[in-house]
Amino acid sequence: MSKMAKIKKEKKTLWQRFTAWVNGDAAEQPLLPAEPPKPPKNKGAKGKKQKAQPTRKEWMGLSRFEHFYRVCAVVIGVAIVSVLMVTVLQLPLFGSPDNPAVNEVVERYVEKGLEETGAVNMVAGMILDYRAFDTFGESSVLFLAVTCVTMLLMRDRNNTTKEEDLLTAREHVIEGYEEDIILTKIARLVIPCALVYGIYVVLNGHLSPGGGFSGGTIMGSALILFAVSFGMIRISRFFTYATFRKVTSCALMVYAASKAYSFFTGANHLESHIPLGTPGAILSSGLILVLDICVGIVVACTMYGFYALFTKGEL
Amino acid sequence: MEHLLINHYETAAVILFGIGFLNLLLQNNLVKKVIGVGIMDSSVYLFLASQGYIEGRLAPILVGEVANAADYINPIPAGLVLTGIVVSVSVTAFSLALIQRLYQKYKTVNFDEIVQLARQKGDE
Amino acid sequence: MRLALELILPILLIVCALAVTFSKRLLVAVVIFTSFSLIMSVIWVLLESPDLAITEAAVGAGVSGLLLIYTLKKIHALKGTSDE
Amino acid sequence: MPFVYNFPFFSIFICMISGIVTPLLKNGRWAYRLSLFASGAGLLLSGVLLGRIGPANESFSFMMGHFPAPWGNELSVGPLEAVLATAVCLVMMMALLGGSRDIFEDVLPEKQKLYFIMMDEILAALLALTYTNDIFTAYVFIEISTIAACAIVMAKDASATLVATMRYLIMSLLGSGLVLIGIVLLYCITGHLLFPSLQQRVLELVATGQYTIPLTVVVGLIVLGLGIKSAMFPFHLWLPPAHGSATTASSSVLSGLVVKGYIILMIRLFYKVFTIEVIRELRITNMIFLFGLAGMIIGSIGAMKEGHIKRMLAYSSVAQLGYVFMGIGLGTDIGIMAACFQILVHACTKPMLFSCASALSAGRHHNKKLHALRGAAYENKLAGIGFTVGALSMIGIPLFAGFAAKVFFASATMAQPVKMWMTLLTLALSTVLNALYYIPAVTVLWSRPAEGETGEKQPVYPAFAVSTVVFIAAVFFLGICYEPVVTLIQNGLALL
Repeated sequence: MSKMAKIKKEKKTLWQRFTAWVNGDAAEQPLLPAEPPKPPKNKGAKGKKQKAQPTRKEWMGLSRFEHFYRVCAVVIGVAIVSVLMVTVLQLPLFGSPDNPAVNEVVERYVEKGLEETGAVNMVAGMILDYRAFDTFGESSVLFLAVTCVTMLLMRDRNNTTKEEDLLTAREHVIEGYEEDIILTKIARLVIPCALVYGIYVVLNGHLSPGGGFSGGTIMGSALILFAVSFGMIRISRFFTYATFRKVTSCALMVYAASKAYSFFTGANHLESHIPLGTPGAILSSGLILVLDICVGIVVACTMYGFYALFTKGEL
Repeated sequence: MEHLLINHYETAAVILFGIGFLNLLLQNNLVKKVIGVGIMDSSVYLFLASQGYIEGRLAPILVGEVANAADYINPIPAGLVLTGIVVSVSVTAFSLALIQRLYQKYKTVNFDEIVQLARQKGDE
Repeated sequence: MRLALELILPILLIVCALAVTFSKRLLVAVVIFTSFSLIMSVIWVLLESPDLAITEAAVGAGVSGLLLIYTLKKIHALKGTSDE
Repeated sequence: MPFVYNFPFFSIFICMISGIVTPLLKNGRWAYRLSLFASGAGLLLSGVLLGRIGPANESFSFMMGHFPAPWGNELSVGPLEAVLATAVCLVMMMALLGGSRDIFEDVLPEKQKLYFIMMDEILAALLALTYTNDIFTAYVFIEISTIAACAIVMAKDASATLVATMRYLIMSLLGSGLVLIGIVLLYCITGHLLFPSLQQRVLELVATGQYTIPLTVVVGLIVLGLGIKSAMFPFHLWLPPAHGSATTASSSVLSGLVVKGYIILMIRLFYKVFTIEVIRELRITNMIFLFGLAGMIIGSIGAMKEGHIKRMLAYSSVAQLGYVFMGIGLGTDIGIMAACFQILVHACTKPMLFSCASALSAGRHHNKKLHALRGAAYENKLAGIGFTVGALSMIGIPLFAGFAAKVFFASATMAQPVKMWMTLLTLALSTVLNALYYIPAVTVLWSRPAEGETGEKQPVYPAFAVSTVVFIAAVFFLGICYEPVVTLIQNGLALL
C-alpha cells in the first residue's frame, strides 16, 4: 500500500510539482487548521444516515441559491468588463496630447501653479491648495479607519478572555528579555535612516515627489520596525494610547484650522496673510508645508496604530 | 483591436477590474475578497493615470523658472490617485480588522461557513 | 526596452491577479498581491508619476502587505510559526 | 458676499472638527453632548440659511479656497439643499436623543467616544454630499460615510452585527468601486470634475454625438453603484440584517439618513451634471422605475414574513426606498419632487419607528420578536403612540405624511399613460401590503397582554420624549401643511 502511494507521489507531473512548489508544499493540507464545529459523529450506520439526510438537503437548498448567485455574479462581471472594453475602444488614444482631459484646468495648474501656490511639485500644489477639501476628507478617512480598527481590536471584555490577557502579558515579558541580536543590530542601523528619509520626504513634499502620505508611511514603518525589534514595551515608554490620541487630534486640528482659514478668506475674497516664500526653498509655498507635516504626523501615527492594534490589540 | 493594443494600460485595467470584481463576489475566503477589492481599486487608478499620461512629456515637477503647459503631463490624475490609494488602504485595514474579529467568533474566514454558523446559532 | 516593459508589466499584473485568485494558500496570495503592488509602482514610474510610485511602494507594497500578513497570523493561516 | 453664505461650510466643518476633537474628551457622555451640539449647530445654521434663501429663492456657489469653479473645490447651495440639510441635521439630533439610552447600554464604555466620532463624521459626510459641487469630493465623502456607517453597525459588538457588517461592507465596497470607475470614465471624456463645467461638456458631447457609448456607461455605472449603496431592489439583501441588528440610534440614522444621502447625490448628479433630459433620453429612468416598483412589492413581502420588529422595519425601508426610486424613474420634475418629499417623510418617520420599537421592547428584556411585545404599548404609552403614528403614516392614512407623499406620486404620473397604470396599481397593492404588516403589529402592541406576560412600566426618559414628540410633530406637519415644503422643493429643483 505504502509503496504504491510512494510511487504515485513520485510520479507527479512537472506541472503538479510546480503548483505544489508555488503553494509552498506538496501535502494537501487544509487551509485553516481550525474547522467549524462538526456535529458529533454517530457510529451506527442508521444514525449516520439520519444525520446526513437533512444536512444534505440543507446544503442542496443553499447551493441552489448559491448557484444562482454565482451565475448572476459571473454574468454581471462579464457584462461590465465587455461594456468597459467597448468604452475603451471609444476613448482617446494612450499618450495623445489632444486628450479631452488636457484643457484649461490643467493649463492653469501647470502654468500658474508656482505663482499661486508656491509649490514646485504641481501634484502637491493641486491636492493641498486647489483641491484641498478632498484631501481633508481623505485625511478624515484615515482617521476614521484607525478609529474603526480601535473599535474592533482594542482589547475589551467582548474580544478577549482572561487566558488571552495572561498570554499577552507573558509575551510582553519574554519580549523584554529576549532580543534577536541580528534584528536589533540591523534595526539600529536602519531605523534612523528610515526616520530621516521619512522626514526628508515630508519636508520636501512641495519640492520633490512624495509628501505627507508617503513620508508619513515611511516614518510609520520605522516606528513599526522599532516595535518589532525592541518590543512594544520599549515603544510604550514614549508612545501610549493617550499620546497617540493627542498627537493625531492636534495634527488634524491644525490641518482643519489652517484649511478653514484659507477657505474662509478665499470664499469671502479676503486677503490671506500667508507668505508664499521664494519658490524652491524649503520654507516656501505657504500652508502646503504645514499641511504636509500634519498629514505626515497623522499618517505615521495611523500606520503604527494599525500595526499595534493588529498584533497586540493595544497601543 | 489595434485600439485596444495602443490603449494597453486601459485594456489591462479593465481586465483587472473584472478579476477584482469577480474575486470580491465569488471568493468565499474573506481575505481573498479583500485582496479582490485591492485589485479592483488599483485597476481603476491605473486606468485614470494612463489617461493622464502624454507621450514625451515630463512628470509634473517644475524644472526651471517658467512653466509651459506643453512640457508636463496632466497632474490631476496623479492627485486623484494619491487620494484614492489612501482611501483604499484605510478600507483594507478596516476590513482586515473585521475579519480578525469574525475569526475570533467563528474560527473560520470562509464567509459561507460564517453565515451558516450564524444561522445555526440563530443570530442572523 | 521601455516598450517591452510597457507591454510586459500589464501582462504581469494580470498574471499576478489570476495567481492570487487561484492560489490555494493565503500566504502565497498575499505575497503575490504585494508583488502586484510593486509592479504597479514600476508602472507609475513609467507613467511619469513619481509621487504615486513612492506612495504605492510605501503603502501598497509595505503597510498593506504587513497588515495582511499579521491578519494571516491572527487567523492561523501561516504554517511553521510558533503560535500553536 | 453675505455672511449667511458661509453657513454650509461652517456646518460641515463644525461636524468634522467635533469628530476630530472627540478622542480628547473625558468620556462617552461628553462625546454625546458634543455630537448633540454639532448637530444642533448644523440645524441652526441650515435653518437660518433656509430662512434666508428659501423665500428669496436664490442659489449660490461657495468657493472652498481661493480659486473659482473649474479649478478649486466648491459647494453649491439652493433651496433644495437647504431643506435637505435642515432635515438631515434635525433627524440626526433626534435620532441621537431617541437612541441615547441604548447607545450607552449597547456600546462598551471605553468605546462610546469612538461611536460618537462616527456619528459626527456621518453627519459631515451627509452634509457634504448634499452641498458638494465637485464629483471627486462626492466620492471621498461617499467613502467616509461608508466606513462610518459600517462602524456604527458593528458598534454593538455581537456576532450578528459583525456578520451583518461584513455583508454591508462587501456590498458597499462593490458600490464604491463602480461609482469610482464611473467618475474616472467621466473625467476621461470630459476633463472636468466640477458640476457646472461637467454639465457644459456633457451637453456639448450630446450635441455633437461624441462619446455616446462612454456617456451611457458612465451614467449606468454611477446609478448602479449608488443604487447598490442605497439598497435599490435587486441589491437590497444586505439592508435588513444591517439595519435590523444595529443599536437603535444606528438603525435610525442608517435607514433615515445614510441611505438617502446617496439618493440625494444621485438626484443632484442627474440635474447638475447629466441634466434630466439626457437621462431620460438614455432610458436609464425606465430601469430605475422598474426596479423601484419591484422594490416596493418585494420589500413589503419581506416585511410580512418577519417576526422580528426591527427587521420588519428594515424591510419596510426597502419598500419605501422603492417609492423614491419609482419617483426618480418617472423622470419628470414633478416625479422627482415627489421623490424628494418622500425622502423627507421617510427620514422623519423611520427613525421614530425604530426608537419607539426599541423603547417598547425595553420592558420585555429587549426581546424584539413581535409576539413577545403583546400589550407593550401600555407600559410605555408615548412609544406606543409614536409607533402607531409612524405605522399609520407609512400605510398612508390621510392627514399623515405618508398620504401626502402617495398623493404626489399618483399625481406625478398623470402625464405618462403607461407608467400611470403601473404606478397606480403598484401603489394600491403596496398600500395594502403595508397595511397587512403594520396593522397587525400595531394591534399586537395595543392588545391586552395575557397574565404573566406583562413587563414593568417603563419610565419615559426626557430625551426619548423630546425626540418622539418632535418626530410626531414633523409627521403631522408634513402631512397637513406640506405646501411650503413642496414649494421650496420645486423652487430648489428648478434652480439646480
